[in-house]
Amino acid sequence: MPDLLQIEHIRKTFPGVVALDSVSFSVAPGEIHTLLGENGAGKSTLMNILTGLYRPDRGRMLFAGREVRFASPRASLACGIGMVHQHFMLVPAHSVFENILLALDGVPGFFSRRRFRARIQQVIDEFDLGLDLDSPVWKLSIGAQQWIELIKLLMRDCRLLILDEPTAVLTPQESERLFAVLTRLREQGKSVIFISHKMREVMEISDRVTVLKKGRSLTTLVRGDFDQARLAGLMIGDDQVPQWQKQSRVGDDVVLDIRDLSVRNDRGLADLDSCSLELRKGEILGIAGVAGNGQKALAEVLTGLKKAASGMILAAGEDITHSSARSSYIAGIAHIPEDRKSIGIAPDLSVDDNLILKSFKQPGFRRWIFQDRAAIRRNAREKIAQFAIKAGPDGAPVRYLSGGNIQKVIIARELSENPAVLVALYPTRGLDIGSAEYVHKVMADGAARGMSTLLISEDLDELLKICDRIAVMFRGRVVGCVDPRRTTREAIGLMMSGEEVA
Amino acid sequence: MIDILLDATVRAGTPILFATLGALISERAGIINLGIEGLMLIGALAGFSAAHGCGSLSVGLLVAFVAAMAAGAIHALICVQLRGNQIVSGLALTMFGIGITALFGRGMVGLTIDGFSRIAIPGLSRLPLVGKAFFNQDAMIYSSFLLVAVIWLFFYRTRWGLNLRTVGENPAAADTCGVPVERYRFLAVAVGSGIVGLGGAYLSMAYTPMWIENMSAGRGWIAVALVIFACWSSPRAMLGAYLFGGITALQLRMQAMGTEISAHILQMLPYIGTILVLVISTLRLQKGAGQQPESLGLPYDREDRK
Amino acid sequence: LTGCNKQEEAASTKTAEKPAPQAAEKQVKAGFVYVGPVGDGGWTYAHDQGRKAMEKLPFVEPSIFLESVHEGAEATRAITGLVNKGCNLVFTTSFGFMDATLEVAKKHPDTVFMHCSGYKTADNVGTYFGRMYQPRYLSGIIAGKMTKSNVIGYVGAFPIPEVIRGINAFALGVRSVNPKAVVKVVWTQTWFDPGVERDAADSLLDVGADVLTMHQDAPATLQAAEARGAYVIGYNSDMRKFAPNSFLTAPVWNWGALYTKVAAEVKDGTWKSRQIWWGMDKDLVRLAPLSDKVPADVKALVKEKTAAIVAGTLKPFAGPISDQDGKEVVAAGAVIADADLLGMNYFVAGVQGTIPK
Amino acid sequence: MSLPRFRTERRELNAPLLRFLAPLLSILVALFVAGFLLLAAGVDPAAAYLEIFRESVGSVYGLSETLVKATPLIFAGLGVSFAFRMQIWNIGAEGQIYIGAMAASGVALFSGIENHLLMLTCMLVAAFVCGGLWAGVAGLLRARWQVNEVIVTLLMNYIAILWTDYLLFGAWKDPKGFNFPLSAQFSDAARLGDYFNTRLHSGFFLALFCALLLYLLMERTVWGFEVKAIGSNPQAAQYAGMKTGPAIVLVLFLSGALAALAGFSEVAGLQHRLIHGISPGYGYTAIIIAWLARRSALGVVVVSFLMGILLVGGDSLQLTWQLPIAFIYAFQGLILFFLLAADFFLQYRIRRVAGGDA
Ligand SMILES: Nc1ncnc2c1ncn2[C@@H]1O[C@H](COP(=O)(O)OP(=O)(O)OP(=O)(O)O)[C@@H](O)[C@H]1O
Ligand SMILES: Nc1ncnc2c1ncn2[C@@H]1O[C@H](COP(=O)(O)OP(=O)(O)OP(=O)(O)O)[C@@H](O)[C@H]1O
Ligand SMILES: [Mg+2]
Ligand SMILES: [Mg+2]
Repeated sequence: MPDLLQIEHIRKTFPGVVALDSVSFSVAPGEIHTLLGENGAGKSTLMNILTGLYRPDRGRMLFAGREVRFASPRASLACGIGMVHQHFMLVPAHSVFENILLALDGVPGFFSRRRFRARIQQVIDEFDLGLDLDSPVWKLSIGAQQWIELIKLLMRDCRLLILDEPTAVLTPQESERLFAVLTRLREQGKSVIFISHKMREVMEISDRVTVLKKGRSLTTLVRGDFDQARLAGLMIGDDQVPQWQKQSRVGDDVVLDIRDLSVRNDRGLADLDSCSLELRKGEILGIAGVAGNGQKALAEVLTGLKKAASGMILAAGEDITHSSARSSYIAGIAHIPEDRKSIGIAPDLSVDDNLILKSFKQPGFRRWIFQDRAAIRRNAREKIAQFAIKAGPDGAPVRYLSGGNIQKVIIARELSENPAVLVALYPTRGLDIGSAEYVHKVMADGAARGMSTLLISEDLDELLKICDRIAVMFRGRVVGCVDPRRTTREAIGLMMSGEEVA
Repeated sequence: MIDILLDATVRAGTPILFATLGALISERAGIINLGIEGLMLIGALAGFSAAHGCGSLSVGLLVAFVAAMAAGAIHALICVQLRGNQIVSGLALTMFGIGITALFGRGMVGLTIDGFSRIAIPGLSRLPLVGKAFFNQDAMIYSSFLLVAVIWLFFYRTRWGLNLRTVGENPAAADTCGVPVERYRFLAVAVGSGIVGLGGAYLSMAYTPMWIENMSAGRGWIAVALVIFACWSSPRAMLGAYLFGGITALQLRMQAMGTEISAHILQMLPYIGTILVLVISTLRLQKGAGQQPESLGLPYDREDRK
Repeated sequence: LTGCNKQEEAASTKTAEKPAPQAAEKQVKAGFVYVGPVGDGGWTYAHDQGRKAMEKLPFVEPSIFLESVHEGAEATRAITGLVNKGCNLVFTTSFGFMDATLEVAKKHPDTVFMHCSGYKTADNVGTYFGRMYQPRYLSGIIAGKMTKSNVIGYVGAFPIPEVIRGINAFALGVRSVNPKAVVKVVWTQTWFDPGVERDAADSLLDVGADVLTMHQDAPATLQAAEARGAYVIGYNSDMRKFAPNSFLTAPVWNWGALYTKVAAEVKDGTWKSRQIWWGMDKDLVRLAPLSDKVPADVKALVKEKTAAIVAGTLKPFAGPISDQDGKEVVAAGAVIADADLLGMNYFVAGVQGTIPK
Repeated sequence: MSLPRFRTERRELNAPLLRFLAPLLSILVALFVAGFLLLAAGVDPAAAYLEIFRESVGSVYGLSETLVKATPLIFAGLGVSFAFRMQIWNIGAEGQIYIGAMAASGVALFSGIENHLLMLTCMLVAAFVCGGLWAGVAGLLRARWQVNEVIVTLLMNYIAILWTDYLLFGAWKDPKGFNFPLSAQFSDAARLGDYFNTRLHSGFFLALFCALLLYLLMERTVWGFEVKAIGSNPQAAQYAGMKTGPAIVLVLFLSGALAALAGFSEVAGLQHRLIHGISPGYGYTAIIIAWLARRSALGVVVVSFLMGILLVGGDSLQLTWQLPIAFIYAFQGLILFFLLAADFFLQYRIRRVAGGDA
């Protein structure tokens, strides 16, 4: 059968960066084709070219045997190419209904609200999402927002579906549901381009894998030819994979003591319901739980985004629940936010500047009231090398970086000051395996120095690998704490569904 | 007395209402338009001269609309296609509008036309208090009522309205859904400008049927402020325009009835009042609601990252 | 007439007797600084008509004008620009140009400057203005005769002496024929905003006024009166086409009378710094032809009073005059001095309104 | 077959020289295109530009007038561009100029200080503080309750102007001024010195000094960094431990204070009294300047000077060719349009691509 899509020697440059050097690969009808590559390898750029958002400098694209040149996403949509972007293409102020309606084909100028609501509701019910059609999108969790993006794509009749890291913000359970859908689509003869950094998923779903490195397509492997090690090897190439050893040195002092803490959301429901938890010095405490059981609220109340309704937070014995001490405490802890673009970076400032966003006042970066630009530059060079950040030309705004590299900038900044406490939400989301390993190493090294970490993650493997203790949350409370060395995925899974374990 | 005041309120508020609605459409698509003052003048002159030349008020309105739309298209071209700074382009449009109308309006000074006259709606116009103000007005005022409703319905009940709002909130999202962002933005600015032109035409063809240089006298700037005040919603724009017109009418009547308060202080009332109402309404707003379109003022470049 | 007129007469007689030695005939190149655009249809338009009248004189070179010059610091540069372009006679036509005129005049002693409506002079700076209050008084007589409701509306721009003087003269005219009538004043705080003027006029009609007049540059007050069937008296220029059914008359300017005279003086070298304040006798100010709405007896009365004013026997600001609160400000038999007229800041009896203090 | 299409592509403007030259180049392009308009009006563009140039910088007098004109523009432009740095729209520079003029005049008229330096210092401080507080109101509303600062600053312009009038028509009227809306003239102690027998006064040098100070503050200091960070993303800044609320208030305070210095320098340096209508829209021109200067403090100085040339030179078009003022407004508006268009072609390159849509 001829290929549905064939691209040849695509090149794309941005001012100062060669994002794609020469990329060729093809997608057959009815296959799930995975793109693999380090952060900044050019995966998203390539996909944006496929959907007409970017124009290539050079190269050819053939779709269904015809050479195509997309002037706009409209043109590619017309060909039947749809995409879920790595960064949400949603309107936060609009309702769920409006966001989905916008993506639908064939909505007449004057449309019947009732009919389209029913249609959309049906799909939402089909995925058992329980979304309120009238709720504005900004009120939804990131996971729910990702589902809206997916529904937008699935409700269109596309021949080629592109999914750019859709599972980064989904729970493993949700990912499974997505894969079921993708498999069904494949059976219908549709093609899928799938991007992910999670090897387990890549292994599970891909028919073929193409590895991208530094803007070039290295090789394409067919199912059966690849395994995790081989792919990782190809991706990383001769780059160094950081090595680290976990040495548990949990102290006795309680750095953070949470007692019967309750937090309410905007609808007045309890996100946290008398939740109690202790974090010790030098400990990496993992928080596991099915999405929506209050992990996020916990992080938000600890980092000052939400107020506690009742209960107490003690930091080294001192009550910081309400007092003004709280703000200075919050300023002192490191935090890797979930929503990195909207609260993690100052998008127009350079990478250098973003790396000192928190520490700009420290003596090392200033002389009296003046900034020490040389020291700032030095610091940046150091961090960029350490974390292997693909930073583009000097002084370029951080917003031009790829998703994973933005994440790295945030992590580099947050961990650079030897903080006493780190609250990390999904820190390795969207990072390539090399970088993820490096982040783990930094956390482990931190712990060895006495840093206490609260690690919220949906990746049980990650939790099991790095944590000293895992607390499982259900319905806003901690239902139990387990020692990762003496538990199993299954046991944790049971607890996550609300079963108390003795 | 209240009915008289209401009547004056509606009449004084109408030119501002048209201008606010026009600006609102443009801002909903993400383009700030500070050229309102210039556009009103262009509409006023074009409408007046066409009405004078052809002897037909409806031709005048049409010409006012088209002329202001054409001028607005310059702003649209610069802000949308050329991604220029919207603030500067708008200010330039105002300068241009003031200049060009003064230049071409020389021959029109001192001419007269028969402006729009009142049409009483049988029955309704006899209602106490509101009858005179809302049901015994001229055709342009009735169409402004209609326009408020039509704009609201367009935004919230049609596919095009949804597209347009999305273009102003997140053009990238609209673009990836196949909405032609530039076309929507361009048309929104152009049509919005045309409606602003009608506001100018109301001045020169209904309120004070004549042409004088610079006759909009700052109403365009008030409209710019009222768009924000109205939280980009057309019914609230109506409220804002009438509030402003009302306080102006009230302060003049307070003078006429003989208060001891300084006219300067009375004249501050509309401005202070608008700020106060804005503060109060902001306080009462729910988080997220009534915020400005997220991409207001930002040019859209597909290949740029936000 | 006292004050200025005397000075002026004295000055002119003196110069007539002893012509200046450098009286060599010279061409006049005049420059004008206008505060508004020449197309405003009001104040600046009237001045520009005067300029055109002056340009018809054989010894006057084509003049230069600068329009919409901002009062204040901007004016200095504008005036200097005219001098640098070779103007030997500069007219600055707004009160706000006063400081600038004097400042430039100091640096250019050979140029003649004439500043309209101010009070400061120098060797080469004279001032000029017209006794607009004379036709205002006459128009008041008409208003007083025509009103039925005894409420007359006056749309004022800014509470400056010129406008206040006009209101007072008008009210005195009204009261001279109709002691029961009152003149209600509304300030717009703008020379130029048809919309607000219209609304101000409406607000006066709403409180029962049946005759309106105004001190504004736009004719919106006339339209308001026309729409509501009230009588109206214009200002600046004959604006009757804006209110064909309501128009009664209008006090108007005729600057050409003065500009031609001053140009001739400069040409002859007879010009001397002084404060010109001409009235109806010199035809600088007039009453536009009365419309046929004005009954014959009133017409006759106005004709008679006009003659008296021109002859100098009728002085609008002759006592007894009491102010708004009934306090006597001018005793019977006395006449308000020109200096006091120049800085007038109270309303006479019969005016309802406030002057900011 | 499909029509040839064009597409645009961002250029690299990283070379500092190019970045500096780009605005100048766009001005040249704009002047070239606007030349056709002059041609249409029957004026030889070359002669017109020469005249503009001669009148504005061709003589000591012309240059001094251009600098005089640029002075308030620099102050107000600095104020506006400073707030823009934090993505705060201060549309209220016009009103702040009035407040500054009013405060300075209040001190000059009623303080009775006789020492020259002390008097001027007090006037300056009064203008600075009052202008700052005036704009600070908008800052407070914005920081405390998220009230949109654009509308508040815009509406406060009208209030400031009416307030000035209120005083001028009332309490501050010159007792010897025949009841006209003028304040009394300032004593000599309250006047800034002028130079070279022109109107150029110390206010200009003060403006330059402020520009330098602001440049250092924004580009070099720790606090400037904070302002830029908050401007780029207030949420992230808050997260990084910056106090956005106080910073917003402070930035608007300084922004208003700088604009108010324009009022101070106008009354103390030029007018020597408070008059009705002290600013012919400098506050609005300042917005254009802030943009053209790319928000840079030193850029504001350069652009204000160029704007001074355009405005002073514009008058010469009226003087020499008797072009109506209306034409000059339209001309200046068009220059700005062309400037924006030229700017686009400098930032983007246009490529022709064969073929059309798929
Ligand atoms: N619009 C743009 N402007 C400038 N540079 C860009 C733009 N888009 C991408 N780049 C650059 O192109 C390179 C590739 O980015 P891309 O987003 O394609 O990476 P990616 O493979 O998707 O990485 P990740 O796994 O982190 O998402 C990066 O260095 C990025 O800085
Ligand atoms: N005990 C509960 N009862 C009812 N609703 C709950 C409860 N716990 C959580 N929810 C609801 O689930 C939603 C998601 O909660 P939250 O975002 O805190 O969880 P999360 O696990 O951090 O989500 P995610 O990981 O997807 O971002 C909240 O809006 C909350 O109302
Ligand atoms: Mg990517
Ligand atoms: Mg979660």
